[in-house]
Amino acid sequence: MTPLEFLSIAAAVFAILMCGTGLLRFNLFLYSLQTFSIALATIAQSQQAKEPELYFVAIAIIVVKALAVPYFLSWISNRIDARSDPGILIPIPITMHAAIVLLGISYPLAKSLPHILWLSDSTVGATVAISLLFTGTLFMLTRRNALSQIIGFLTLENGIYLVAVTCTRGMPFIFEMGSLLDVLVAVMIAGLFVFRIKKSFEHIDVTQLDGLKES
Amino acid sequence: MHFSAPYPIYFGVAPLSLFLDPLAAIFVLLLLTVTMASAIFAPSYLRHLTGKINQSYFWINMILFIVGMLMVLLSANAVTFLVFWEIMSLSSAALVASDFSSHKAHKATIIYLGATRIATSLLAIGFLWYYSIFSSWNFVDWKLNSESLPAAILVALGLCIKAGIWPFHIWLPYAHPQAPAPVSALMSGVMIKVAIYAAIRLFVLPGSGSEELAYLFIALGMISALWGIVFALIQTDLKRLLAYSSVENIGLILASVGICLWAQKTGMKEIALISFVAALFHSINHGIFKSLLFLSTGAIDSAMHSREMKNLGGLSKKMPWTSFAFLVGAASACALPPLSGFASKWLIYQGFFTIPCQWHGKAMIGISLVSIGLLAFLGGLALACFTKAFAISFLGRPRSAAINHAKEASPSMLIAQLSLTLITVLMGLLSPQIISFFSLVYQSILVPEEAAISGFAKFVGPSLPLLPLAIVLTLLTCIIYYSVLFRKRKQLKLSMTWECGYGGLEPTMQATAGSFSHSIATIFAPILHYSTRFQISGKDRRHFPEQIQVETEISSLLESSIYSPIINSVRLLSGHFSKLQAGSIHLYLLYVFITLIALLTLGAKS
Amino acid sequence: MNDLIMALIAPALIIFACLIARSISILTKLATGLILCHLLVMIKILMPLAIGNTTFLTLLPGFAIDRMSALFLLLTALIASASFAHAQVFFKQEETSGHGLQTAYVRQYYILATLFVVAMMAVYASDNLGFLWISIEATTLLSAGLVYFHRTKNALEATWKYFIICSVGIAFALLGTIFIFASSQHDQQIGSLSCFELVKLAPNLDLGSFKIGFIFCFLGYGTKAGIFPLHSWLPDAHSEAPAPASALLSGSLLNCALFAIWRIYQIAQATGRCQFIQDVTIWAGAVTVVAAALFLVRQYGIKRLWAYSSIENVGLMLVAIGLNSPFLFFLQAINHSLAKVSLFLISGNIIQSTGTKYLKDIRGVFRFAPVWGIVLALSALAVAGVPPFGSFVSEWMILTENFNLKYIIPAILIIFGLTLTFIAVCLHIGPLLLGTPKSTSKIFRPIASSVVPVTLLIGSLILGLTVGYEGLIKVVR
Amino acid sequence: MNFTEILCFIVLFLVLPILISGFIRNLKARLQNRIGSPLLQPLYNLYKLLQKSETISQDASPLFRIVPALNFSIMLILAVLVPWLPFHFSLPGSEIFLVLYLFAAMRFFSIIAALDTGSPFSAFGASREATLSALTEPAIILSLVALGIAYRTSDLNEIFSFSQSHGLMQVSIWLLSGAGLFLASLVELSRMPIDDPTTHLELTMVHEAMVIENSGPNLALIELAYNLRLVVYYGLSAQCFMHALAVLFTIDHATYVLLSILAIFILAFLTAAIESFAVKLAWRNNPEFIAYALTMSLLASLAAIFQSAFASLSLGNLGAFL
Repeated sequence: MTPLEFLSIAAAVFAILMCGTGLLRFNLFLYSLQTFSIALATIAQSQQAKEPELYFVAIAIIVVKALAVPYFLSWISNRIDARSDPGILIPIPITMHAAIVLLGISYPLAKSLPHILWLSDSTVGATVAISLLFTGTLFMLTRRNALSQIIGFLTLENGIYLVAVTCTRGMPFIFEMGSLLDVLVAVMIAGLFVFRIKKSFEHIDVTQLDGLKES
Repeated sequence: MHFSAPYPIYFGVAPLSLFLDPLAAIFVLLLLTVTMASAIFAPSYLRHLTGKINQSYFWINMILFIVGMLMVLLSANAVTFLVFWEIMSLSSAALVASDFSSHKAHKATIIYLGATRIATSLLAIGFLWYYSIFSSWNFVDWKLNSESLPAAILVALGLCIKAGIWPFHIWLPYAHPQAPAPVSALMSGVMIKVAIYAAIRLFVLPGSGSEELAYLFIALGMISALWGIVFALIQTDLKRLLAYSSVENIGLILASVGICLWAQKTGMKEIALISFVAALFHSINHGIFKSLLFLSTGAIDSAMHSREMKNLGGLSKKMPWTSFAFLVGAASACALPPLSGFASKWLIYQGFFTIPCQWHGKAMIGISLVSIGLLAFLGGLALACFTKAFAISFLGRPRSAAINHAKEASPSMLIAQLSLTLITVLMGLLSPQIISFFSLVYQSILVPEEAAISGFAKFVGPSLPLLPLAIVLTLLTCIIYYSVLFRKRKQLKLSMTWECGYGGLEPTMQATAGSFSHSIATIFAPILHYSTRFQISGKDRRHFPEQIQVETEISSLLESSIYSPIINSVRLLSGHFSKLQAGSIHLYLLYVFITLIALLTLGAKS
Repeated sequence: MNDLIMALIAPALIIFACLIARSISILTKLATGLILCHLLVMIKILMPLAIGNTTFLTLLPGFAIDRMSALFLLLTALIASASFAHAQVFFKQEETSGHGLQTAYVRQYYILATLFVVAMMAVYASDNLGFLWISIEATTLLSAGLVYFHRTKNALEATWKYFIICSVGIAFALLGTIFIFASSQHDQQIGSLSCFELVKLAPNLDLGSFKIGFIFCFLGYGTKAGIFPLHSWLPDAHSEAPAPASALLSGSLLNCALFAIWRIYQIAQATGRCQFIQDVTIWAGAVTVVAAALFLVRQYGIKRLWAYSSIENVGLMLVAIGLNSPFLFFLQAINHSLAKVSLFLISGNIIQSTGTKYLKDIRGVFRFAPVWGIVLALSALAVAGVPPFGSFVSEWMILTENFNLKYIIPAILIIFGLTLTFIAVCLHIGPLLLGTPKSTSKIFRPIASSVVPVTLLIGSLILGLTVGYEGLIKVVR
Repeated sequence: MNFTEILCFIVLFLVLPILISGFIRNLKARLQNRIGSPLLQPLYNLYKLLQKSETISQDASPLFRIVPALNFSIMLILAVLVPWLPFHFSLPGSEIFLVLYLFAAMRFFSIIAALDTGSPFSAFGASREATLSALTEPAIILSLVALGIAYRTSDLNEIFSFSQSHGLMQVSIWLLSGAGLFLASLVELSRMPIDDPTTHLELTMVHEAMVIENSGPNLALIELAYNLRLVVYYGLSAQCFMHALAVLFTIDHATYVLLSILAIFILAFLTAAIESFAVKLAWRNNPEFIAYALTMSLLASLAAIFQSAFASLSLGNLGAFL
């Protein structure tokens, strides 16, 4: 098992664990860990692929996505006094089990991707990336808290990033940085809107945002 | 005559190009005649609608409407046609809605817009189909063969909607009555003929004919004729009555076009010629006399502010000239010789009649026999319908007090009506000449065999001596009237209408529009959903009723059992559909993922 | 480089003006003036590209303009000018009607709108798929603030949905971009994200991963464009935004997203093995048209009506893209933009003067505001594809092309959808135009408030009467 | 048409209408064991009416007095155009559809005149007249069209020209058409099973109710026109039967003329008999009666089609065919 594989699997496990709890703080913490693992995986990849610029990307990820974003979100959750997310549709523990099942499904899916997409040892990386996509999706679909949705979205984003890292031979640097900046701004704006929602509706339960619909 | 616009004016795929051949010229002539009459009529007619109708709105739309029709008649390619077709439809819809505050007008406009849009869509599909076969937008290049038949049928259905053919006529009795009278005259007189014109141009002029289209046209035409006249008969609103009568006439015209197509297909040159001329002539005639009737109704409307026959009666004394014009129009609509309506109806009969005379076997003989019987029946019904329309509104005693203040229409309105009256009479009297002229048109476009033409000319001349007939009839009537009745006018005693000795015959005791048509309506009760409700009140209700109330109710079978269910199911479908947009962000996200999975699955399969 | 600076001066000045201007009226006037200058500058820069002999203009590494982008850039500049110019009337009325309009809000609006326009222009100008993606993401981030302008609960809800759903969608587009990049690394190449290079490389691309990339991009940008069933955010956002912003969203943002799809579709066409992709695009377009029409039948809000009609037009443009006809795509886009912007702006006027956006509460527009009524009716007809307006021509050409390529069922679906739309629109705006008005509603600044819509409408009319196949195809090739 | 024939025609034209209606009246009376009025009673009536002054409703329009004159002149023209006698003027325009629409014109005007006074009674009559005529029109037209098909022309003069023709089919066409015409004419003329001309309960009448407001010379013209119409219709159906006869036997022209006139009287006799022995049908049963007329005419048309389909088939080779 290469370090890349190990770190990827760690990221997937953190993401799955994240599904298992409704506590926002804990979610954020796990998300942070997951992003850390991905950043480290990036470094591992950069060593393997001899692409020094990935170091910068990794550092940027650690600073922005693993530290700043979780900190910002937890600050918001403190400010608006949102501690936990009861979830909808299915109970939280079952979400976690579903995420595990999805991880299992991800492997054959990753295998079935066109061969070009994975480098010599990145089947595991691709599996984890797909699993992160699934987990993020699942998270967004089963949580009712606006902050949770942001976390879900970030997890999804991580999955996409992992695809970029593991399945291609280096995306252009400027593109990586640009997308990172976009994510940062998106989270900032989303955070602002969460404040607004709290202020206008006195809750941040997105299931209750259903005033606009057909008849 | 061809005209193509210089380059900058272009409709995307085809240039604006126009052409004028004798066929178009005839319809243009009709359009111009009716336009002239309507234009003379309109200013003083609009006076009674001041405050309801915005003059500039009316005139702008009117001009657009007329220009639209003119250009449709002249257009040489499908795109030009469709563009002006739509302008024509929309401006006429705007005119139907010209009384902004009337709810009936809203409803009529929306039904009309819906119908006309569906017509346009069918035309669009048909035209595109044609184009994909012939790679040309020019009508001249479009043939009628087995390959283009589906396209032709689609176009035909579109035209049928616009023409107001059963079962697509639903919009017509809503829209025509709601429009101001000059507009109704144009809509009923010309606009629906434009559809017939298009049918002739697209299906008859290629010359090859088609049995399928022919059967379609004959069936739909005859059914709409029957349906239209039956509904016309039971109407109590004059304009609705006229509108339904348009359905009847347009049905007859379409049936004639159908025979023409059939005859072309089977090579019966003479029958093709007869029925072509019949369709053309009846289009023109109906255009003129129906416009006349609508204008006269407009004159009543402007004098009385009502077109409901229950408020009319005895108008002939107040409005003698208008009533004269209406009488001539009504007589022409009943195809009474020697008026123009008869001449064209006669040709339609001849078209059907010649088939069994010249052809053996095949279903067409049966169809033509049934059609002749039906035509006669329709004639009888039309007679009942128009005698009712004329007599109930113009004769008898006034049914409402407003009639006592009614005045004859203004000179300009009368000029419009009387000039159309004159045309109707003249076209009847000169019908042999007109018919041979129309047959020349057919010849010039299609070049059928010489024999057919000459035989035709020989056969029309002696059979339709309408001019001598009219002269003899007038002379005889004058002589008899003078010798028997006129001399005795001095001894004439006026007294009240006989009232069985009860005394005091109220105007309300006269026959009403409903009661006059009751006995026929009961025959057609199933398709009319005709029902009568009696309410008799008083102590001894049977022998000494204090009050009797009779209400008749009709509703269209088509509307209640076909159109409403369709519309409701679309609404229901849309209702179910809009549940997709339930406001839940989770649901929306789910759609995204489901779509993703669906696309990926599809992608993996292909 | 000079061109780039020149193009950015006016937006920069607007932002500067926003920061210093003290009153709303000065701000709006300055912004209007500047955006018109911007339009002139854009015309000056882009005309040689759009109709002249120049075919290519590189601004920066990764940013280049070809003929199609030039055309769309001009369209964006035009729509932006229209929206800004009308915003002057809009904010003036908003101010006088006593809704408590704060200068800060207007300031914020103008800054965001200007940046939004710049971001949209970046979309057209970017040659690199990555920059394309970033620009589109930026449009989402910037326009979210525009949607939230009214600060109502509904506006917030619409913004949130818009934001989340589009972000997720765009994330998928990112994934798609990565896949496309990966597909270009086939045969040990370095890989590229440049559209122009990708088109050249197309035959060497790995088809499997390209297909996956296309699907993800299609889905992602499709979410942004409002393809059924990814459109869910669109009616909410378009109807809750203030009228000038709705106009921008509908008139140019949708084009942006579709432009992104078109860029990728171009690559797909260049691969030469894209039957599936073509089928998906055309069918998705046709289904979108029909779905939008069905949504239109039962509708309660005037701007929601136009939002669904935008979805329908997106469907049509998608079909045009699928037919591989950039010319038709642009034609449909410009026709739709002109008419729809006019429609949104005039509806905004009506909403302001009646104080309600519910169809059932607005009556008698013809009576109390004949000019608006006529413009509304004509624009609605123009949008519904009625001749002699431009949309008719482009729709007709799209249908013709469909028949030529034997996509007959989609064509019939489209015609069905258009018919239903027309009927539904008539059903909804008929009573709105006719009838007796309520006493409270009255027209304001009849001339100023109709200048922009009328101008756009005339544009649409001219397009309808003069566009010829030969003529414009010359321009685009 | 030679001079004798013209003279004959004029005489018959003047005499027959009066005679036939007088004959029917008298015969009916006799069948009911009454002596009855003299044969020329209708003439006396007419004379009396013409002498009288006229009373009309104050609500009537000028049309009310013009219509009888107009209708009478239409009837005169019809009497010349329709070949109801074995000899006729060879005028242009004796054409099935023209003739039928001239009849329709009469009906049109009489309905209008009936509604003119605003009398509810005449309106009843008018409404019924309109209904009945709509129902009978197909029967009449199809009867004539059947003949038209058989002779391949729509000119009545040509159809009814005295030409020897053979064939079982033709006999049946003539017979069926004649029967159809006769039944339809009973309806058209408001005769017995449909309408009782002698009753004076207004609510059951058709024709009599329509003219309830007319009096004096006005009424005289209407009566005259009615009598003429009766003779024309009967003459036409008599001609049909005669042609059937002529096909079977060889008759010379003079005999044929006499037989034709006799046939009209036979039809009149039939009418009188029906009116004495049958009862008036309830209004709602009238369509059933009319249906018989229509059936006859449809059968005639079918026969005509068959005849043209098997043109060669005649009485002689029928056996071979069978």
